Amino acid sequence: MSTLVIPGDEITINPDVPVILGPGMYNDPVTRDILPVNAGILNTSNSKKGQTIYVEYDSKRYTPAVGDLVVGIITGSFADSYRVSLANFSTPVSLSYMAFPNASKKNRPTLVIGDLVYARVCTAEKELEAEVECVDSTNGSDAGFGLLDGGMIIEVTLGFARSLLFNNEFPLLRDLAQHCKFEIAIGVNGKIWIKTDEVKDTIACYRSISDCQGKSYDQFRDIIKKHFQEVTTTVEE
Amino acid sequence: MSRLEVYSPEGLRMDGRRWNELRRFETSINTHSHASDGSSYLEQGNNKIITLVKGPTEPTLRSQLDQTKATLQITVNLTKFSKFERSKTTGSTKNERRILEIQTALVRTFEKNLMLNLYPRTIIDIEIHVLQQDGGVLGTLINGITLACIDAGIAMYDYISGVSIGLYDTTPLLDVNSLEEAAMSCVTLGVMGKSEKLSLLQVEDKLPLDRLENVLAIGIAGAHRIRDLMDEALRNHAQKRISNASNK
Amino acid sequence: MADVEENVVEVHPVSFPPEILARISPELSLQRHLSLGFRSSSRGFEEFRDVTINTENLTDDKALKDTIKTNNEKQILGSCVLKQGDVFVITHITGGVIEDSTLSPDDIDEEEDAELLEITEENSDITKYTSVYPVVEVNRGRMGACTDEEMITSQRLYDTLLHSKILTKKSLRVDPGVRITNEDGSVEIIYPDTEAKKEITKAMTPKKKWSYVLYAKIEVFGRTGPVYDMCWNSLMFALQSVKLPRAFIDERATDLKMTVRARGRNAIVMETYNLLCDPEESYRLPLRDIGKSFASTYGLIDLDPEADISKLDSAEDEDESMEGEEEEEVKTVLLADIDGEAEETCIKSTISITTCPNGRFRQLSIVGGGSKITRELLQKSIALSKQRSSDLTLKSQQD
Amino acid sequence: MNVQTGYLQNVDGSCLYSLNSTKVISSVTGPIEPKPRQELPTQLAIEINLRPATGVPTTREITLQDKIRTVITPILASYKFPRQLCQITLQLLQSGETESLFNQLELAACINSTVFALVDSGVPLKNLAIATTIVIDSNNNIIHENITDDILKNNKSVHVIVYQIENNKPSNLLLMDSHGDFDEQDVLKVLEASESNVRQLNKSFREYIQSKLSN
Amino acid sequence: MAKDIEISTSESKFILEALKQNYRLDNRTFDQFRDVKIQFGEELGDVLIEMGKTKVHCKISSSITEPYEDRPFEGLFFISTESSAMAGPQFENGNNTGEDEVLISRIIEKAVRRSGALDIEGLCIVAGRKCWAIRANVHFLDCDGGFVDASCIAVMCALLHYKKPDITVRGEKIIVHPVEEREPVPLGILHIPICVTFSFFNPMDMEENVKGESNSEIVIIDASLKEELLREGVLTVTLNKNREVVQVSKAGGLPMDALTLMECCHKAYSITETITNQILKEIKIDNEKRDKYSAILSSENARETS
Repeated sequence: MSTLVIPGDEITINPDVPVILGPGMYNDPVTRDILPVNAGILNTSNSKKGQTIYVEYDSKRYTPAVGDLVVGIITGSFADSYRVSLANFSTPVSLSYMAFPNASKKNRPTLVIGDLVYARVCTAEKELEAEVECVDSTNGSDAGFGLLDGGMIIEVTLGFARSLLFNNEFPLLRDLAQHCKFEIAIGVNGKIWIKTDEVKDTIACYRSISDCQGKSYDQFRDIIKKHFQEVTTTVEE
Repeated sequence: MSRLEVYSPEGLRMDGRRWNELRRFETSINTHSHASDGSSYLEQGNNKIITLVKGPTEPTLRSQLDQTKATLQITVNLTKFSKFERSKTTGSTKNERRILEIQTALVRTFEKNLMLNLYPRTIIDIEIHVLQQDGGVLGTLINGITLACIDAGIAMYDYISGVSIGLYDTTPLLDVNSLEEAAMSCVTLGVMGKSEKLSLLQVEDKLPLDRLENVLAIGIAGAHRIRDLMDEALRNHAQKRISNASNK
Repeated sequence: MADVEENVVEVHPVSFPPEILARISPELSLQRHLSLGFRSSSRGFEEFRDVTINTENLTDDKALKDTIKTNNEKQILGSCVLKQGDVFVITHITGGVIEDSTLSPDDIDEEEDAELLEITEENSDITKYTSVYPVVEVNRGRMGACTDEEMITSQRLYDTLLHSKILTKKSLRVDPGVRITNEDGSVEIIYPDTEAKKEITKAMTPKKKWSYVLYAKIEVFGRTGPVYDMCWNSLMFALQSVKLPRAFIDERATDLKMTVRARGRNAIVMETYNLLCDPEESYRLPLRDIGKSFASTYGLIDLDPEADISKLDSAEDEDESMEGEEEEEVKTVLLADIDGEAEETCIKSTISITTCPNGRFRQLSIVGGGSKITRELLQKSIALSKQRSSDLTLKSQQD
Repeated sequence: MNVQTGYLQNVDGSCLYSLNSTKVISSVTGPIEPKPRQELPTQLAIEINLRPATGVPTTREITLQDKIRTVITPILASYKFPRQLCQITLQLLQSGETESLFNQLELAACINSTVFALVDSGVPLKNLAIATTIVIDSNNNIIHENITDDILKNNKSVHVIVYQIENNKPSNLLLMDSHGDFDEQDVLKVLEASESNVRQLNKSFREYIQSKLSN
Repeated sequence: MAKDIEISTSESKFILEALKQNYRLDNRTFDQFRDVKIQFGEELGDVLIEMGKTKVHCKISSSITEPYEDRPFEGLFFISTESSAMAGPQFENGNNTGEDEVLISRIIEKAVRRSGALDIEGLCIVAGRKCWAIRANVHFLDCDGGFVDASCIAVMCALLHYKKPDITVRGEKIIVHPVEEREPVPLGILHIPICVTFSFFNPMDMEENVKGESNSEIVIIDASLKEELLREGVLTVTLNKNREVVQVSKAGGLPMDALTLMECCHKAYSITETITNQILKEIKIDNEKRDKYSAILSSENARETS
């Protein structure tokens, strides 16, 4: 069941079942009330562990949460870690030199300032600096994480990035794939990295993805088609 | 200022120059060897400026530290006595927007000319004191910095020479003084070496679009002459130093 | 969010002397005091600090005696030293004269400008009133730019004074006299007090209008407690002590013209007159009684039952006051004239009321960030503020 | 009332808000990294900047900023983001009142606009806050809508009231700022009138957010 | 100091590579100025300019004051351009000494005030005693590049749109007639300067730029925010419809061939013409809209508005 909630609305919670609070929910440290703190669609689900409540809302500012897949820019390097920016002006997060596949004291990663990385948020305590890792800590493989070489970044809203990553019904990538070959890394921090063989294809993908934000599914195809046509005609001029 | 004749029918300007003549250009290099790493004193007409270059040195502030190249900082001090009328402002002129603009323009001009990437994590601090001003100051500042930077031994691609050109009716007048500057529209150029490439171009008053090209052409030629004058001065200075060194 | 279910850490039986507790946990210290029925300053909940007032002591009578240009030098026209608890608030009011160049309907002489009056007629009310320009300075023992608190207090004083409609623009109008030299060489100043004299001065003075502008400099020493209240009350007393000097124009200056020239153009400009202040004569600033009012602030705070000392060791402590019994229902208490760091930082809900002695309000500002503001509490603070206002009015009359 | 959220590109949340002749844009960015002196160890710090439609900011704007802060601080879920900053900027486009005499219309518009922008930005809020302006005129009539500069000038008293909205109803009084000549009865009457005003505003508020989300 | 926007190496490389292949991210050609959207507010002299995502608001205010002593026949005219964090967190509140802030405000100052676009002698009321002070308040709302160009258009539109209240001078007294009672008077605009900004990119290395003969530098008009962040040089040309250069500013940056710069100036002229015509047209439409009401309201002493 999905209903609109607005900050301050009362939420009926079954008091007998343990509650797991997701994004957009807040347990006030003083009053101990459970409140929605964002305006959006309320989602509740029950599982063996208990009931999960979260608010689905769109925004532009990313705050790290454990397990999120993100695209970041290296903005500094220290003795044992990199500083990574996940969003402009936000507090940077750290990426330890040990959080790479086959890392050891001697085997240092070779990223430089300005490089893009695909990573996973591994700790995100609100009082501490968040950390990301470029390794799948369960088996030590790279799991697709690491340096994103070349390509281009598209900045989208967080909700759009989530649909792109998690919603299998979302037709955008499928439609894009009909026009060109591409590599893509989607960060839930609203950064999408895309790489194709040709500049013009990347440009077309860039414009398509940017333009498809806030449009309905059935419009995607036309938008994409339009942009791919445009890039080919520009070259001929 | 009533009817002063800016440009006589005989083709003479107020100070007796022809339209395409530069002002007196005299310079000494390495004037403040104890106070700086490179310095110059330049008189271009009645403009008199001292330029001091300090650096590359370690920056005092962390914010000035750049991992990939040197930070360039330029401070212009227009002294209060540099003009006929003393400026009325009581406070310092440091934060006046006009001065800030000049400083920014100079930094951006020399950033592309000095090979700052050779001196990472350092700062190069240039200080200019204008002792007397008489029109076309920005051009003079550029020349002063070029000379001082060469004296300081900072690697650069080429000379940048600056000059102002006025347009009197249809006649361009090279290297204007302050009386001329007040009487007509002027263009200031900063030219890269012997090329036709402009590092800096500023027009602050109205000027017919179709005359601009002509003015630029005269300006570039004038700037090339200034480059030669600077080159000569530097070579003479270097000669002297070499002979001094070998005499010992 | 995992730690939600965890229990609150129990209070360890560590004891601190009261003064240390007040520093490390002002909130708890305050709550403990309140639970015992009094405040850290040992005042009762609804008790104000004592106020003493001293007006006109700083007024510079000597300066009035010297004829000075009002435009340049500022003399003190009225003053007040207010002491509330340990806080000193020194207010002095200075003035200047400005020329009214744009006309408002009131300014137009009826006979000649009747037609113009019609078109510029505005029925607006508030525009007929004016305010003083206050500058509040809270001394903190160091120099520096104005703090936000100073600026906000100044602005609040300005707004409240304006909206109190205590000062009409008309009351600040300067009606200049003329200083003439008689045939026998004696100098006399004629003021437009009588009809006959009105005729003379009207003929002599130029058709210009001047007004006084009042500035108030309010200095606060040893700041603690509601700054606005103390500044407002002090300003009120100071304003009542203001004496405006009468002003006149020298006969010789009444018809001065001069030429200006620039870029080959000429124009004749009337020279600015020197309006001079009379050293002998002055009059009290007319204030509208309806605006005289006094400010007081109340803080609301929820009592924290956990901090209640009487419950911690209720076994021995039985002599509880009234509050203790009522506590189950009334959890929010009202504190008058909050002061001290603990009260100022912990109390988030405040009610500030500026009340006339007749019980009407001039300004009311409620900030409800903390405890809920109920109608009862609001009414209680209103009643207190009325009492406070009449107390202070009495004080000003005794003075 | 006219509202348009998401009006600006480079900030996290924004709102163009106009009510009668008062028009204001607000923008919210956060949580972002604060400057060291702004940082609060346990809470989200807020920075509010208000710029007048004409001229430079003065004490009047600082006073308005302070009033907005007293309203916004209690509704933010500020413990959720310790050592972070929420940057709020307000730009008045049209004041709708004589700026030297009044600030009441601007204050109410700024608060409502800021709350919309906060909702748009996704900065966590515990409640909403809704502001309204009420005038009692010289005939003791309560005027609660379509307040113009002329009405303000002829006021007997003028009030700005902000209510906290809890569970779709006005609950706590967050701010009441009154000037002029009024008594206890007036205060109670104004509170009553404002509550119904706020109820009304809250309804359109909700409708707007609903329509925005369903797109 | 406010932080800068971070931009990754891949991104900057890609944008430059795309430019080399004749592409811009937003599907414009190199010489294409963004469409300008002009919206007038309810009040006179209230204008919102949109160029793509860039938004600039300008509002004119006026008051009566005393002229400067040394200029008794002239009114006062100020342009205030203070940036705020609204346009993006990279702008610091109330900071007007930052490099970019200074350059923007100086260029607008030169383009509009110094060039005499507003007839300040017409603002004189009583010589040496009273004059109008006109203030153009520029508010940067949203930044996607081209602040100088947009603000210049905004200031000029607002000045053209504004009308100051009519006044009657009676000796020393001045009576200001409210706008509702007497038709207000437009300001005297002497010419309309339009700024066009060019951005330069260097596809080769620095040596090629300084010593080479190829002149391969890329020139684009009206850069977007990303392009502004990456550009190596910038030139702002201000022209008016009378083929006059009002102001040119290339404050350093990539050295550019003089002929290329001349070419830029000529390109700027055609843009200037188009925008000037658009401004005049929209001002006229708006005036007509307002006239419908004022025709009913205006009394017999309504003035001719030129």
